[in-house]
Amino acid sequence: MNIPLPDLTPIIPEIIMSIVTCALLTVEVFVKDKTKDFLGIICIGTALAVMYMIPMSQGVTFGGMFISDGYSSYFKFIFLISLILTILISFKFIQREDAEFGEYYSLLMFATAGMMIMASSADLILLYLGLELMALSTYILAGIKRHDTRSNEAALKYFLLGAFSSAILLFGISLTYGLTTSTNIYQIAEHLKQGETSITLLIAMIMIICAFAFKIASAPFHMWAPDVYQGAPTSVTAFFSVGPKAAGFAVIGRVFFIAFESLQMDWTAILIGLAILTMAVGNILAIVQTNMKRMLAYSSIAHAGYALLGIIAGTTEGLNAVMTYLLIYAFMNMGAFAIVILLEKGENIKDYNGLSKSHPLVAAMMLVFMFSLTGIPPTAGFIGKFNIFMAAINAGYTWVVVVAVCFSAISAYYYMRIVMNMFMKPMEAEAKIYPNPANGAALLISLLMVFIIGIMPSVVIGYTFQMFM
Amino acid sequence: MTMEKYVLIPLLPLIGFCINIWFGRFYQEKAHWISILAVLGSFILSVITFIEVLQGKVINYDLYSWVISGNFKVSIGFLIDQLTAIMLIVVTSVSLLVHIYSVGYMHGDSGYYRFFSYLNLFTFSMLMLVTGNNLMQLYFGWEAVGLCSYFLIGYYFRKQSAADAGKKAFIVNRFGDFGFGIGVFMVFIYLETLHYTDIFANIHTLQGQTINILGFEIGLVTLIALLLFCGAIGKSAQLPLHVWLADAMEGPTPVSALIHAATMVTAGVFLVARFNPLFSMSETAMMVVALTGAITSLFAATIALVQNDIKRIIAYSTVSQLGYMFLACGVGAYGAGIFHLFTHAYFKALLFLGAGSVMHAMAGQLDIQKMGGLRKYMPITFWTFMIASVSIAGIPGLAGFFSKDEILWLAYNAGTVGRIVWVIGTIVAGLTAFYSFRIVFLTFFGKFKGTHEEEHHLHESPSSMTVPLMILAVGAISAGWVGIPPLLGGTNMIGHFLEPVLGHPHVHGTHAEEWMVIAISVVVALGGIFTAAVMYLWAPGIPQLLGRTFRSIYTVLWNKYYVDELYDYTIVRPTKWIGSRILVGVTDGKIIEGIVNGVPKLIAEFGERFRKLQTGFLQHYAMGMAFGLFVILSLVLIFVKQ
Amino acid sequence: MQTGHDSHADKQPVNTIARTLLYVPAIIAFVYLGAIFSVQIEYPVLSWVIFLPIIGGFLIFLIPRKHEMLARATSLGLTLVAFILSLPLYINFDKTTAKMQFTEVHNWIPAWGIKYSLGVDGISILFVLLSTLLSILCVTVSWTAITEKVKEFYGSILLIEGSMIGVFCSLDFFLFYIFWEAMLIPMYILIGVWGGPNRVYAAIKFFLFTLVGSLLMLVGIIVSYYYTNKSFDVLQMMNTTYPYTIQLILFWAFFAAFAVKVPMFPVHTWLPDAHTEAPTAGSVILAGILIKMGAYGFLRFSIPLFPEAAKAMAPIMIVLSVIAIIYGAVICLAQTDLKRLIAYSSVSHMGFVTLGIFALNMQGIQGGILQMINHGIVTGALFLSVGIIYERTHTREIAHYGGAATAMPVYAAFFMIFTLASIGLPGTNGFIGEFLILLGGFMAWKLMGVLACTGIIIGAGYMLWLYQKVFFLETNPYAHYHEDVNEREFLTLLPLVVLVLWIGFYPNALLSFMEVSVQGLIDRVNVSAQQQITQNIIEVIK
Amino acid sequence: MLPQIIFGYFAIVTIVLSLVIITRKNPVHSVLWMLVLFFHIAAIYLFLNAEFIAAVQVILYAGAVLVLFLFVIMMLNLKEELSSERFIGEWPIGVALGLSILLFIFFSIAKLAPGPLGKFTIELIQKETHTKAIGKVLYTEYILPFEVASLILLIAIVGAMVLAKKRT
Amino acid sequence: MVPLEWYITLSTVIFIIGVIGFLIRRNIIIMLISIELMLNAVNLSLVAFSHYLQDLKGQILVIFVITVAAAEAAIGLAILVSLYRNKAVVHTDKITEMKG
Repeated sequence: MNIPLPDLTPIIPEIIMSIVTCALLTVEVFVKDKTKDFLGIICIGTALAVMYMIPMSQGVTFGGMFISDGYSSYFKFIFLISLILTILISFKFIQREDAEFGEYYSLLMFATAGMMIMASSADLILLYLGLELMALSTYILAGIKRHDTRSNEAALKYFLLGAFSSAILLFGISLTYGLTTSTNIYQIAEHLKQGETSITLLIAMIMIICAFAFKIASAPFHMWAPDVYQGAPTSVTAFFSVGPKAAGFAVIGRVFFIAFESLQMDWTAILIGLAILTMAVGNILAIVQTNMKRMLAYSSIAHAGYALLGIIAGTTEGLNAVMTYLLIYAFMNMGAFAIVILLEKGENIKDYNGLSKSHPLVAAMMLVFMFSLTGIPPTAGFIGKFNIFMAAINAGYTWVVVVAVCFSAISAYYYMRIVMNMFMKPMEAEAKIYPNPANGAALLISLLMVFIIGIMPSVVIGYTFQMFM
Repeated sequence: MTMEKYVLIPLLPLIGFCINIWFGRFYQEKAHWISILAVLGSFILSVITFIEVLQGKVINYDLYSWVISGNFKVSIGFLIDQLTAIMLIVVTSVSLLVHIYSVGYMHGDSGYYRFFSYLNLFTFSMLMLVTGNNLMQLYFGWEAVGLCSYFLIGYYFRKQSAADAGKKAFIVNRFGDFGFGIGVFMVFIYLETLHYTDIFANIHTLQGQTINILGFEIGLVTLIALLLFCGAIGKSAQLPLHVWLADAMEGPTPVSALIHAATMVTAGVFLVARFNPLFSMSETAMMVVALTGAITSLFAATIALVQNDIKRIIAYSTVSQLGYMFLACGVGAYGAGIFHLFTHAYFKALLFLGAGSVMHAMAGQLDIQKMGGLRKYMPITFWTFMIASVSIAGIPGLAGFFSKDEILWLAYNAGTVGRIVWVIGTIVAGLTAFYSFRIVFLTFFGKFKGTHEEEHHLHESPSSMTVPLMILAVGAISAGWVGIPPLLGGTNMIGHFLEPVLGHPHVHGTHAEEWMVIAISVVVALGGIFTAAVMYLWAPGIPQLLGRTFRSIYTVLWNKYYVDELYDYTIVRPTKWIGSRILVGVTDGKIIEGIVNGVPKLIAEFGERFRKLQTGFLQHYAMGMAFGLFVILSLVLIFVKQ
Repeated sequence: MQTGHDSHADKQPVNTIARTLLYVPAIIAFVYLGAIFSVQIEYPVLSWVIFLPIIGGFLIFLIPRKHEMLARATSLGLTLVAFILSLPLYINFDKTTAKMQFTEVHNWIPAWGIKYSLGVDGISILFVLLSTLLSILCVTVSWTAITEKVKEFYGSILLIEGSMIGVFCSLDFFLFYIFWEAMLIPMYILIGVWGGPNRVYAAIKFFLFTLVGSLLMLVGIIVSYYYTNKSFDVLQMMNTTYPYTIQLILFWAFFAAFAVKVPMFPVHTWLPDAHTEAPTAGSVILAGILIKMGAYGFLRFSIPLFPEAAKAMAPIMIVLSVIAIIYGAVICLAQTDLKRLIAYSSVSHMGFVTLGIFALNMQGIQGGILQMINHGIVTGALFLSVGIIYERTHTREIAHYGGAATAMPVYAAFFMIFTLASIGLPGTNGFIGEFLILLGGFMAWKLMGVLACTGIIIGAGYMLWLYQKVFFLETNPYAHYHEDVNEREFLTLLPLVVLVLWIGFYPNALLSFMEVSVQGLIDRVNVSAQQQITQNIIEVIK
Repeated sequence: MLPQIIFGYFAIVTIVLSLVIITRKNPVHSVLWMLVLFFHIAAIYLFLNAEFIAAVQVILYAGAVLVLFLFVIMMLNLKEELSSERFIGEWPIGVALGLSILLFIFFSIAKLAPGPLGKFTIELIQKETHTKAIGKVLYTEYILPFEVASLILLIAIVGAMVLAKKRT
Repeated sequence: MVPLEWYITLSTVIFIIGVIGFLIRRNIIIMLISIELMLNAVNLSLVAFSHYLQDLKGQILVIFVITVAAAEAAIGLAILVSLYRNKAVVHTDKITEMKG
């Protein structure tokens, strides 16, 4: 039997990621070196190489199952950037946290590979597997501080709820399959265009929505997020708040824009509800938090709500806005987490009191990130929100934007509280910081990007990353 | 020297002000030189100008465009006609004398240079007021004299009462200006100009137009006239805005003489006279002016009867005399009004300066009940004061007689309203004579009623004070001679002089009637003097007896009809109460701030509530997810079914 | 009769004035030469004026912490240079055209059709000049008052200056919004870090209030973007006729932002807190320029973009303005805090401004613009003055003052001039502005004009009351005035006095700048209203 | 009729077994009942002509996964388990939620409209044998998911090691 | 012939029983078992669909699901073990350290 070798060009990035990761796992065993920094450096190198390769590896392969197009490439950039930044802020931190295993970097790499597969998959089966690849890695990462009960708790909650949600996803996929005899999203779309909408299909779609909403931590499927973000090591939290969320959006875009295109009316209505609820829950609960990581968790829930507006718009413009938003969010959120990591004690919001007196530069950077998260120009956060709002308004969802804007104003309150603590409250105790070049680099990159995108948004916006249709 | 001459009239005092306020500190005690020279310059120029005007020249000259906004164009400019010329003379001459007087009076005061610079500023403002050729510049001067009045009333700012009085004067005037300002707007809206010449040229177009206010059709002319009159009421301390003038006596006495007797307070009369074409077009407005003047004059005169503060009595007398002037204007006798303004300036300034001289001797004592017999110690003051009192009382031959008599005669001629105000005017003449001589008798006659130290301190004032007194005394005697009625062999020069601006009222009474009017007023005045003599020289027990007999009337008069209290309880306190209780306490404090702080609090409260849902209990999270699934399913299915 | 001699207190300022006067020719010469120089060389004026302070503000952060004096001097130098650089605007401005001048257009974000587009016309030019001037004074007044985090303070001031000027010059809505919001950051810090005891509350209140308003405007901007054929170009928007209902909605969306900034009646409560708690320089900027941005927004955007809506909504705006005038004035009577009183007086004065603007006639709008400048000068000056005395006494309670005129006569004179300007005495700038506004307001709606006039009465009431309590009466034993104004403070206040009187006696110098532009604005309102009527008639016929 | 009866038997047994599994107090019992359930499900697979799946079900689930479960259960101390509550306090809510969702799905299944028929008829599969047919599809069309699945298993190994390793 | 709906109904019922088990049991192991139950239910429906649609994709997916289920079980139990080492609990209501 003659089995032709499929075209591997489009999938080279993922292949490289996987191979390097496997190699790392092997090499790590034989290295007696005390620090495992070099593993991280290899990962960054790989990630950079992959980023370099992505634009060259466009195409469709594996019988239309795997698509590398502008859309997926952009998302892969986001994943890789978040990976690089995460590794940069992890170096000394995981030593401090006593969680330095060689597997740490491998798991980050695997998770990223999973996300990349998710972004590229045009088949629900591949999508499911990519999702599980990512999810299983992240479950482990959440619990990698295995001697810490909080980390255990985070991992357990994340795992159980994640498994629950993927079971729901599977149920949805199986129903979809039953109704269309297909798992390829393009074929599903084609089939759905012909027939009329059945209620079963709606149920299937709703189940898929719920599962994806879990991944992007959209209310009411968000409840894992605060606990997991709080319990997981901070560097992993930073990764969680960007990577898996972006991956969730990648698949939401792919699945709903293509497979369920004919049901757009329905999923838009559902997503509007989810988006508003998400923004409400994220912003309102963030206000009452006293733990920094937890507050950032709710903030990231809120941001998922804003990003959903782009999906709701239902246009290419909206989708591009979401992508830009997530990229910008990656920088500003990573920056904020980098500062949490920089501090010896950065978990409690009170730890930031009077930071501007002891470490003015750190405080100033945190200020920039906080304003960016609020969405105040000339920071990148504003461009992201503006972009999303433009898309949503253009699609006619002005009232949703007005709601979003109101919640955005609420969000200013808790971000400003951090600024307030840093600049306007008296110092309680001299904050100790652990500066190191890698963390510094991560901060510098984030800061620069926040400003560059804020002032010259042309570097990220205006390109249209069309999906392969 | 063409037009610059006229510009220099107000400008010289301004320059004097600028120099003194900036550099006065360097030469403290010599500050008066600059001020006096500046005013002297103005005075000389005014006289020259007056002579030019006498020759028939009328100057209307724009210096520069002040405000241009669309069709709203106003200049800083000068209109010098007969009316202005008279005012120039009054203002600069009295001002000059008061300046000189102040050298002695204010000697040794810590704010000596400051006082003179204020006086200069006032002279500048008053000159701007009278020389302006448009309403806006009038308004400028109007407010600026008010400001100087504020400064000078509150000159002894360390004293609570002085500071309060200055503030009160300013704010009460603002009430008048409120109407005045609206009047200005109305003029502009309907005539599209604020320049006098254009206004008077187009004023006939307003005839017959009406405006609807709260359902009442009101003649436009009447409305505008009355609104402008509001300003006059405030500035000239007429009812119901008279309350500030008595308190204004907290200022140094020269100030009272200059601002609160001779010049500033007469600005209202000047305004009405200036707008005589407008007022004359509305009978209603005229009637209001006349009655306001008459009632005020009576009202103030009655208060003056019982007061003991020498300056306050003179102040109420001023209010009363200003009422007289309005009375004149109201019956169309603008010339007579201005004539009275002219004479009043001298005798009233003299009264004040005389009172100042007395105070100087009495070390600030103001209560006439504690004086007495000063005639012996300060003869010049006594005689000049006496002349002024005789003049104001309207004894024939002196200034006051001629102007007052003309007013009464013209009022007598002006229909029903005229008769009414004539009666009031005549009564007031008697009251005036009474209270003027009450001061004279209590102060200069009898025995000294003060303490021994005070008596020891009594002395005549320095020559810088007495010389102006004497000059003013000359004015108080002779100022009236420019308006001797034909009946008494004169020609009423001033009346004819002002005719081009103010017109001349129609007189249809007979000579006999005119004789009668004169006779009645003279008899009443003499009666007033006689009564005063009886009560305060020959039978000093009577006043107390009367006071006890008519206790309630006495109390009302002593408390100035309780007008201050009325305003306090109806305007000042309610406004403050609304400010502090309603606005700060309720609207801002409870409602707006309640919402502003309440919404975040509510959101945080929500947060605290919803936070409880995040129990940390795994199953609850899963149930949340299941519940979300359930809700979405149910909503979508219900929606699809429909 | 005469109060006691206290020549000692009187003698002391003599030297100060004498010495100060020596500086005046130097300053005049400096400005004169600077003007000559800046007019001669060619440069993009607006960009320089905006970005010199902004870049300078960032550079100041690089100065080592211990060199406080260097930070002060640098910021003074930068503000001075910015002022000099802005002078060509005044000198070279063509008063005969309503077109934008000194325009700079570059592509910025082509994807959204956003341009870096700057320019000034008669409406905005004065605000640029006012901003550059007041910034200098903000630096000098804080010279000794700020001793902590000096470079951050001056950096913030410079950042605010640049952004404010940016707001007034932007001809692209996106650019406008960037500057509009960007200014919040340094302002928030300024109030929150160097402010009074209740500063944190005030800062966050200011921030949230403004943010809520601006965000609604943001939605409005985006909506109008799509109605303008995807363009943020303000000039293009001005030539677009939006459907009437859209105009109404957008008008209110913009209202949210501008009314909060002004602040108009129901949304004014951030202002007393922010003004009161901010450091002197912050109050000056807030009162002097920042709150003008709201009224400027009405003029630049709300009215020309949505003329029919503006015309239809003018009665509501006028009523709100009149409420603000009276409300702000009456509430002043109940204040016990020096800065709070002046802050509430701003509410009243800005009520006049909006009244004038929505009178929608020449006098009203010109008066409104002039009054904004006046209010900037006068209230700025009042806050500067309060700052000067606060530095000595460290109290804001009016009851703790009294008799300051005895101890600080020169200062008292300055304060008196500003007080008088504030209550609109003729001869000061305040009079011209208020007169024109009231005239315009009266022409538009007589009753409201009359009611607005009452604000002037009450205005005199509270300002004179304040003046009396602080300066008159016997010296309060609790207040330690130490000494009269020194040279630096004298020179800080002097330019404002000059402006007060200059505008008071020769307002045409400024009115002539705006005449043509305002006429254009009024034409826009009237013509489009005409069109609307025609349209309605056509619809009826159909 | 016979197929229906047989299906009925298996259906009832699987449902009952499921209920039993989730209600046992002792996890060991649950796991053992699970074993029975897996066999029944495997039987249904056979019924549906999926022999290979049935085999995988038995080998992998029954053989590997359940053994893993048992290992872990034995590691943990179960004494406490037997004496404590088995359900959470709010169990009725959970049940109600589950049942209402079930209701919705029931409601929709009645209107199930299956997709178009594919090419793998029963005859074709029987001709090729099930295993081979699956293998062909798996190793050609689904080779990429297959590789990804291998990564997942790798992660499972790594993860289990990282997490369950004793502290060094 | 048994109709497809019967299989799907059966699968749904088992799935929901799994859901209910997950929602109401305190014991983490039983929750894991409930998840396995849910996955089995999905498998059942997939195989049924596959059979009735004459298409093998469903069965391919089943194989992957089984693989993933095994991996999940391994990781889940590993997490449980590491938790048990630190805290000696297997009940969800004992692990509520983080909340709010």
